[in-house]
Amino acid sequence: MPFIPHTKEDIAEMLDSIGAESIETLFDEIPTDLKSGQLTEVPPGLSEMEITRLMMERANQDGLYQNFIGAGAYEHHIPAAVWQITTRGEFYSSYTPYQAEASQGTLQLLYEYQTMMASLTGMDVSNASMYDGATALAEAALMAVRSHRTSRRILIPQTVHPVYRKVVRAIVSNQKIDIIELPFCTKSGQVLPDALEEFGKEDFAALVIPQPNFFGVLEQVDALTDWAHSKNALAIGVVNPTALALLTPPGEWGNKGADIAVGEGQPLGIPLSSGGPYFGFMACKNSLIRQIPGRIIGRTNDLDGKTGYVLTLQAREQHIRRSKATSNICTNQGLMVTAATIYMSLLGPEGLRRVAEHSHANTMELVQKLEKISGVDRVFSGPIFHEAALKLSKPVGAILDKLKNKKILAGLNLQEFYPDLENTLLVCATETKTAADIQAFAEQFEQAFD
Amino acid sequence: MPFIPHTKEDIAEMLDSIGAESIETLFDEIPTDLKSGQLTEVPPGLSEMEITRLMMERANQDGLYQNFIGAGAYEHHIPAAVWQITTRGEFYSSYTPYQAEASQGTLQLLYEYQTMMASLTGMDVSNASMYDGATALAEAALMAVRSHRTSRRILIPQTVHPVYRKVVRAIVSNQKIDIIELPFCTKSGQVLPDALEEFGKEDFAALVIPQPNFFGVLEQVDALTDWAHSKNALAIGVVNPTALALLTPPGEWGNKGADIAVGEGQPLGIPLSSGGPYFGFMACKNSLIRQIPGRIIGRTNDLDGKTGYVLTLQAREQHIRRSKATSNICTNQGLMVTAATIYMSLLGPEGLRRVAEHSHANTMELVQKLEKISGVDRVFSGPIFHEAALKLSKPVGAILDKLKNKKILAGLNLQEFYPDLENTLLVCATETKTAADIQAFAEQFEQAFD
Amino acid sequence: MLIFEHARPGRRNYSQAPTTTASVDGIPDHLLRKKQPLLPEVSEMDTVRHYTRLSQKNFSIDTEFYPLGSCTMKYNPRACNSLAMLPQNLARHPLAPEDTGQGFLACMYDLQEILKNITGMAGVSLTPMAGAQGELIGVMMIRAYHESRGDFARTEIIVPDAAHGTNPATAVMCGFKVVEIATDKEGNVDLDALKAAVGPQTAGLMLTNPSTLGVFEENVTEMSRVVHQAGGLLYYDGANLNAVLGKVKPGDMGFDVIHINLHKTFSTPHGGGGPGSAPVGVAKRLLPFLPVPFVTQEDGKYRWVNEKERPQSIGRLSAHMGNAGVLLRAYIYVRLLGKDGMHRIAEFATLNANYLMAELKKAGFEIAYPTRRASHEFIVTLKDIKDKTGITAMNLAKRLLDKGFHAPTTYFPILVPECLLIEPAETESKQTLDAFVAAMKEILTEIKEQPDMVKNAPHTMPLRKLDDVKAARELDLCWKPDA
Amino acid sequence: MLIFEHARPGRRNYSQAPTTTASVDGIPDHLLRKKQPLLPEVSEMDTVRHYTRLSQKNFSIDTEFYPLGSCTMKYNPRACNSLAMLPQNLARHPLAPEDTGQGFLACMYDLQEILKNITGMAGVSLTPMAGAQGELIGVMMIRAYHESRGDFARTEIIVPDAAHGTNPATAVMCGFKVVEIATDKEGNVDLDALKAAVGPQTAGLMLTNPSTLGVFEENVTEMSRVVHQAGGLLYYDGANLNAVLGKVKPGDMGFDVIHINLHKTFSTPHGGGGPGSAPVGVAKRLLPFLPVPFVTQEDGKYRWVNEKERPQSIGRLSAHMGNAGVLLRAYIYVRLLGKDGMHRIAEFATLNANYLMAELKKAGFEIAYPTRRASHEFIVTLKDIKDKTGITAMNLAKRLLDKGFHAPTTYFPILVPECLLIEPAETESKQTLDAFVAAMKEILTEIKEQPDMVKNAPHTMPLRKLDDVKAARELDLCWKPDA
Repeated sequence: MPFIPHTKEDIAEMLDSIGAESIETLFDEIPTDLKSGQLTEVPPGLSEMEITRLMMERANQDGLYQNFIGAGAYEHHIPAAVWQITTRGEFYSSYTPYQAEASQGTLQLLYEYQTMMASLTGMDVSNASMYDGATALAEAALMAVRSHRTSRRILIPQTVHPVYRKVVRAIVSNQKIDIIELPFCTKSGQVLPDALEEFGKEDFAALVIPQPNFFGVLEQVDALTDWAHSKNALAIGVVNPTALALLTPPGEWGNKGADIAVGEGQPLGIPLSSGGPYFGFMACKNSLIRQIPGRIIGRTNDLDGKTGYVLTLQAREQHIRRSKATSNICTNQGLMVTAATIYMSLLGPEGLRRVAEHSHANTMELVQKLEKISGVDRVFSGPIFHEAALKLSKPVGAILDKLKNKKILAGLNLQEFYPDLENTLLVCATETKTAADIQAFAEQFEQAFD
Repeated sequence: MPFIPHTKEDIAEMLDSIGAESIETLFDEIPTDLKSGQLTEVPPGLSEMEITRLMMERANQDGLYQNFIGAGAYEHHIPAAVWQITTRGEFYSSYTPYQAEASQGTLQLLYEYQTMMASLTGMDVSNASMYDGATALAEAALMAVRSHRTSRRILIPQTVHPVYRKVVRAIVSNQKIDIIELPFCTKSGQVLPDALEEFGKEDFAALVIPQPNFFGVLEQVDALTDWAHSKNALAIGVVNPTALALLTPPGEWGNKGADIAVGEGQPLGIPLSSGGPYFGFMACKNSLIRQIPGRIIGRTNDLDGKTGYVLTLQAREQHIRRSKATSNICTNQGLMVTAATIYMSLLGPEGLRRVAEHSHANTMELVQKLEKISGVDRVFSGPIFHEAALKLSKPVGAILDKLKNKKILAGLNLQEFYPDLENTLLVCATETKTAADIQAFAEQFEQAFD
Repeated sequence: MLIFEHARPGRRNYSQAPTTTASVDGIPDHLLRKKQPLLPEVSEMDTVRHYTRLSQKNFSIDTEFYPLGSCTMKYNPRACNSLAMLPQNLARHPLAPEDTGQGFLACMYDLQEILKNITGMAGVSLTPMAGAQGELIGVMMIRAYHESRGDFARTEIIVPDAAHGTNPATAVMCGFKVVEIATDKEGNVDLDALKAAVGPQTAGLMLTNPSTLGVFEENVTEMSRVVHQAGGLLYYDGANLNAVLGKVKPGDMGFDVIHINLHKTFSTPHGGGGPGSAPVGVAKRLLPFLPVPFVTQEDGKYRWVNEKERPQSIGRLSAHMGNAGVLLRAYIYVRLLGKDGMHRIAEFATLNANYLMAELKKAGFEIAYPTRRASHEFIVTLKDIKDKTGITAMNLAKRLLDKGFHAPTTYFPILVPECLLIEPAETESKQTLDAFVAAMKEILTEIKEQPDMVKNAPHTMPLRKLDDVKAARELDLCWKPDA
Repeated sequence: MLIFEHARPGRRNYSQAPTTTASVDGIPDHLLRKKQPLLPEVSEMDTVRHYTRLSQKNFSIDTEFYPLGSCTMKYNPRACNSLAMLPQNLARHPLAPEDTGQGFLACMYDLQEILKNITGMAGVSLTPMAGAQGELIGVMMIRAYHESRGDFARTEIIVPDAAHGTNPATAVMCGFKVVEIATDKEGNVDLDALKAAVGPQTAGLMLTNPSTLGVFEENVTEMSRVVHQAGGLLYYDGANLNAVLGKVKPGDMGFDVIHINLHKTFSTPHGGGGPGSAPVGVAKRLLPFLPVPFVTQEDGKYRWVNEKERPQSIGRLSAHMGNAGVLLRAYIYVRLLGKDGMHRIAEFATLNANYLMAELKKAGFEIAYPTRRASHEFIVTLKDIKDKTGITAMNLAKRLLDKGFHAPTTYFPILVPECLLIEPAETESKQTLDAFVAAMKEILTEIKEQPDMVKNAPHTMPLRKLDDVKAARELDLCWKPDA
């Protein structure tokens, strides 16, 4: 009986106290005809030694690759301290900090996280995190609609992560909100503010602005933000947190700054892990604070006047407001945020900036090397951050396969998401790549290209 | 400046307080002609990301093998909880528990360890550990000589781990103690009590009794213990702690039990790690307690009468007794013992017994399969525990090499330690080996043997 | 002290960043940040020390008994963590080709199959990232089902008044109107009220069973019949699956869709509030609507099924495939348990709950539904105590902290006044339960003899009782350097 | 509560042992154990919870400032641990062939070379498993050297009276007679006494420099000349190497043999009292005597050198090659530091010590050697305070615990009465030192105003002051179930 500590004597004494003959008796309120039999498809239990062997075999089957795929999930160095501290039992195995006095560790950490994220995004306040970047954007759209009151339209450029757009659509369409996708300039890879007028004719609640966008291209965020505001709509930034160490934060875009900033927190110390768990971040202006979904931590005092931290603004939440809540969300991604907070503390402003710089410089170096190969060209003319789209004169699939056989994942075939972008490769080389790695990639690529 | 938190302002303020012009000034008591220049051979510092890459490359260069070598260091399953708890900062980065009130974690754990080891060995008391099994045996020999007072001779069978014998010799010979090596029966692989009389003619302080011995063979511990006692000498058991879950503990050998039990603690949750850090254990009868070297924890009370734990019997130790101490030892292997204590708690008596049983059964199964190959035979007739010597009709070296190429480490070439044991292989299959592993080994072995 | 207060301008942790700066040529100057963000300027040791100390201020399963009702705080085996964090598992990019992740996909496929079997459902998707998202996805499928049949009239979701707040909130997020129905004296849903509530406007019923009152819904078969007859579907909130795992399958009770909180029943870590993971299972008629991606197997090869193959799918609800790392932990847990272990979860969770209920009753506490069996949880009400002494459920909860126990859930379910919802989970020993009963008895005595001790609790925590009202009124959500 | 007190007969942790029993056929019945050992019968959760809670009762570098003199409690980088524990490093059998460990051996070889360079020695062996074993091995080499020259008359080892107890204890373990020499008023070894002590009976001098008094031995060159002229060798106890690393090399000071405490200068974890690791370095004339094995490199291949190649070696002092895992951690640390970082260790350790000394002096504490520079540590004496108030160094030490600081080393070195040996290490920030000074000032005030508060300290630890005398008189070293 793995993980069950009861001895025979314990069981007998407990049944005796209850006054029940057997454990089965305790299920006597379940109608007999509903009782199920054996769980035939569940295999017999393994010892920890056996499952360790199995999991190691499966992990070795998958192996380790040199990864040059970005596309919304980025490989960065994660300091050893991050997960050694995060997986301490007191963080790992605690629940939502409902009993504040017995949860100051988690609560203070979340307050620190909110402070860091608000500053990184240049916004007034941050919540304590969302499920992931995609759902954070969906929640931002809902928030914008709640705030706008008259329009149920959201403008989203096609330069936003394609899956984010799907997720937003899946979630907000339940509430009869329209998603209007905006085209991008196929030359610069950006949404051109000049091209937006036709979409602004009708009222809209918000314009989503990615920075960088899915192609790694930097958008004209100031003009886009000001345009949205000129139409009485909110500006929602979708940003990469590593980039924010380097780039103007959403709170400073245009004349008044974006109203909501969201994004995928994964680059901040979260391993790639086949896609999750990650966390979404969400920050906004003070004026929107009562519309924000998810958990929020506030600073307060105890009976003796000492500083402490509690869950606050719970009146927005489902466990109080039920059907009138701002969202049905009842968790944050606590453990991921624990890791991210420790990551940001270990890196500091200068460290995170260097990570951003080297990720960018490495990608530029890789792109320059690849561009030298005849038949390889940059697709977009817009400035980029740490990711670039390359047009190949040959089929991408075959080249990806060849490099895969050399244990290199060479990038993403953009056509999977953009049918018009034929034979286009999206590549990213973060700070984890050495000059030798980049050289090896370029050489293998050239060979594969021949 | 890795790991140095000083800002420029900090440095200036600190020098100002000291009244020194520069940090270099603080070294002005060092004669100028002694000052060394740059450390030319130390390479420039690496970031954690860079050293991670280097260490992973080196680890991958070494790879992972199916290991069938035992010979004093055994591969057992180590529960994930063991090192996750052991490497918690509060255990990992604390010092010797000199301030008992701020070290109850380590102290209580060590008291629990002492209790477990005393019971496992069947002795009255245990110390808080030694460097490793070999030095524990050397210290036991010194202890025996201190206790015996008249003889400075120690009898050690050649069935004791060959390196242990070297270590004992290197350490005790400084104190003019003679080590007499006892031959073993080449048929049974045991020390025969009947053959000892000639060695017992002269006074000796102790007889060392390995169980199992280096060949995995079980010695006639009762007769050997009684023989030593009949000569007014101490009996020192050198035992495998996993085996003790199954075998009669030294405290119950013969009529009066062995006087000292030592051994290598590695099988209790310590990874093989190329040979260390491990820990030695040492337990003894009450009568010898004031002769025992190393740290000892005692239970006591605090001012309010609450139970607590402290370092005790420190009057034996070098920091008090200086040149009159029982040993120069001033540490135990605290972290290793932390792991071992957690390991023993997770396994419990039944768990550890099953580990011993399966290790034994697996080795027996492997031996039976290998014996079926013509030209492979058991060397010794004595009963064994979880390790066996096999005589091959072909050169061992070549076979080991062939299996190595199949990622199997097939065992130890005994001739490295016993020149007379030509083409003899010492093999061990612990509970970590599956039936498929054993089958694969046997098949590869048979192929290599052809 | 906040991490920011350990900082000094210019302090750096040199090992954790590239050793040099690098050029950002190509990024126009006006897009570059002018002022550095407020991240702490501290050393590695500062960070390790600060967060290690902070962690010690938390109660957790690894340190305390945590009988938090409806949360299923059971032991989180350490191997689940270390194996989910094998380097290959951590390094795999979500967009890496499927043939570089066959080992990982095999785990996901196996998990889907096991979840199907234990719930009695026809299909499972692992994508939901939390219980509430599982609910949302489930209700979206109900909506998609009706609409696929051209039935746009079903605008209502029925929810018992005892339900978790997520149920009504989810229904609203999904564009439905919520119809609450009452609970009867015995803790069952009022069947007559249900019958009166259903109709052609009914999209479905969301039900937690055993309910949040800690009792098995005895009329579930009849409820199922009523809702189905009205053309509605049945949603099973898996929050309390722990109580009946291996005893009864939601599929056999007639449920059409279910979510399973892996962070409850399958012991993935709660992590101070997430990440969760809540796979959804569906009956055959809802199969076309399952969210993508999920794993299929053909000729021993595993691959993702996407929207191209499932045109009716409600689509994608996360950027990738859900919380892979949580799913791996759950998979490892399930394999450690095995079939027999799986059956024992509900048995011993129920044994522990009923024992604790019996002992607390003997100790003088009032049980909210004394005639019923406890499922894996039960409710104590302090209404009488409050009326007589002014001591509230919250006072008692705080006092328990002083005695080294996390408090049970308080003031939920809302319909029981001054309630404590107590769930001991199967991994706790009788000794621990006995110690908890002893502490509860002590508090009963204190209520009589030292009521202020209870009213002013906690006394031994890092802080005394915190002021929630001030927190909400004088919002302080971010630290300011000059504040 | 002890782990045994959580146990119940028959309780088991099913996941952590083979799922079945197995036959022990072939083992004679009389060799089998009859009564099961007293190992705890507890669940995995019991174990995790118990030891997690226990850990929280420890002070540690990861949680508190730990200015324990002579112990060099610096930050232990987390990467050193995780990289030393890579699966391949953990799985390697000590007797595995050398060609399956070239990556590991490369690390060991590199470490040997770096240690040679920083100490100015000709050869290094990594085998010693702790400082005291390093000393033993060092003194064994001195002995072997003299004996190899047919000189059996050298029976004495000279040790300053301020030395660590391990020095005289080691000399005795090695069969030598110990001659103690006095310290002068300024904290240097009395040079005249040394001159008087040396002679044809002198095997060598063991010296810690900077000394245990926290000052640099100013006459070290002359001492070296005196001892060498008498035919003795010089042993450098590396306990305080941290203070001079990169500033002066023991080899340049004339030392013939040295041990280096990796758990001090190179930040391997102290682990509650071990494992340590203390490589020995030797000058050219001692090379033949180095303990085996050590690593050599030929044509890019690494291999162990053993006793066959080194017939004069003092032999083997551990079952394998020493504490490989500790050596890996030190190697990683050294590579993280690099050349510049290595130079900065001594600089900032010395800066911190001198700053703390200056501030404590200003605060009113008496410094034992006020005219000297502090090395990386220094001594405060409470003799005057004790004479006037009865408050002892131990009282102050215990009171510091209440204030969240580990106590300095007390009552060592023995020749300074009521002393505190304070070593802040280079990884602590000025802020932390300032906080420590503030706490020391508070205690000074308390000594005047609330002396009982200091005398009866600690007050905030899990326990109050423990009774050492009872512990030694009424020995209780093992728990007994029926006691």
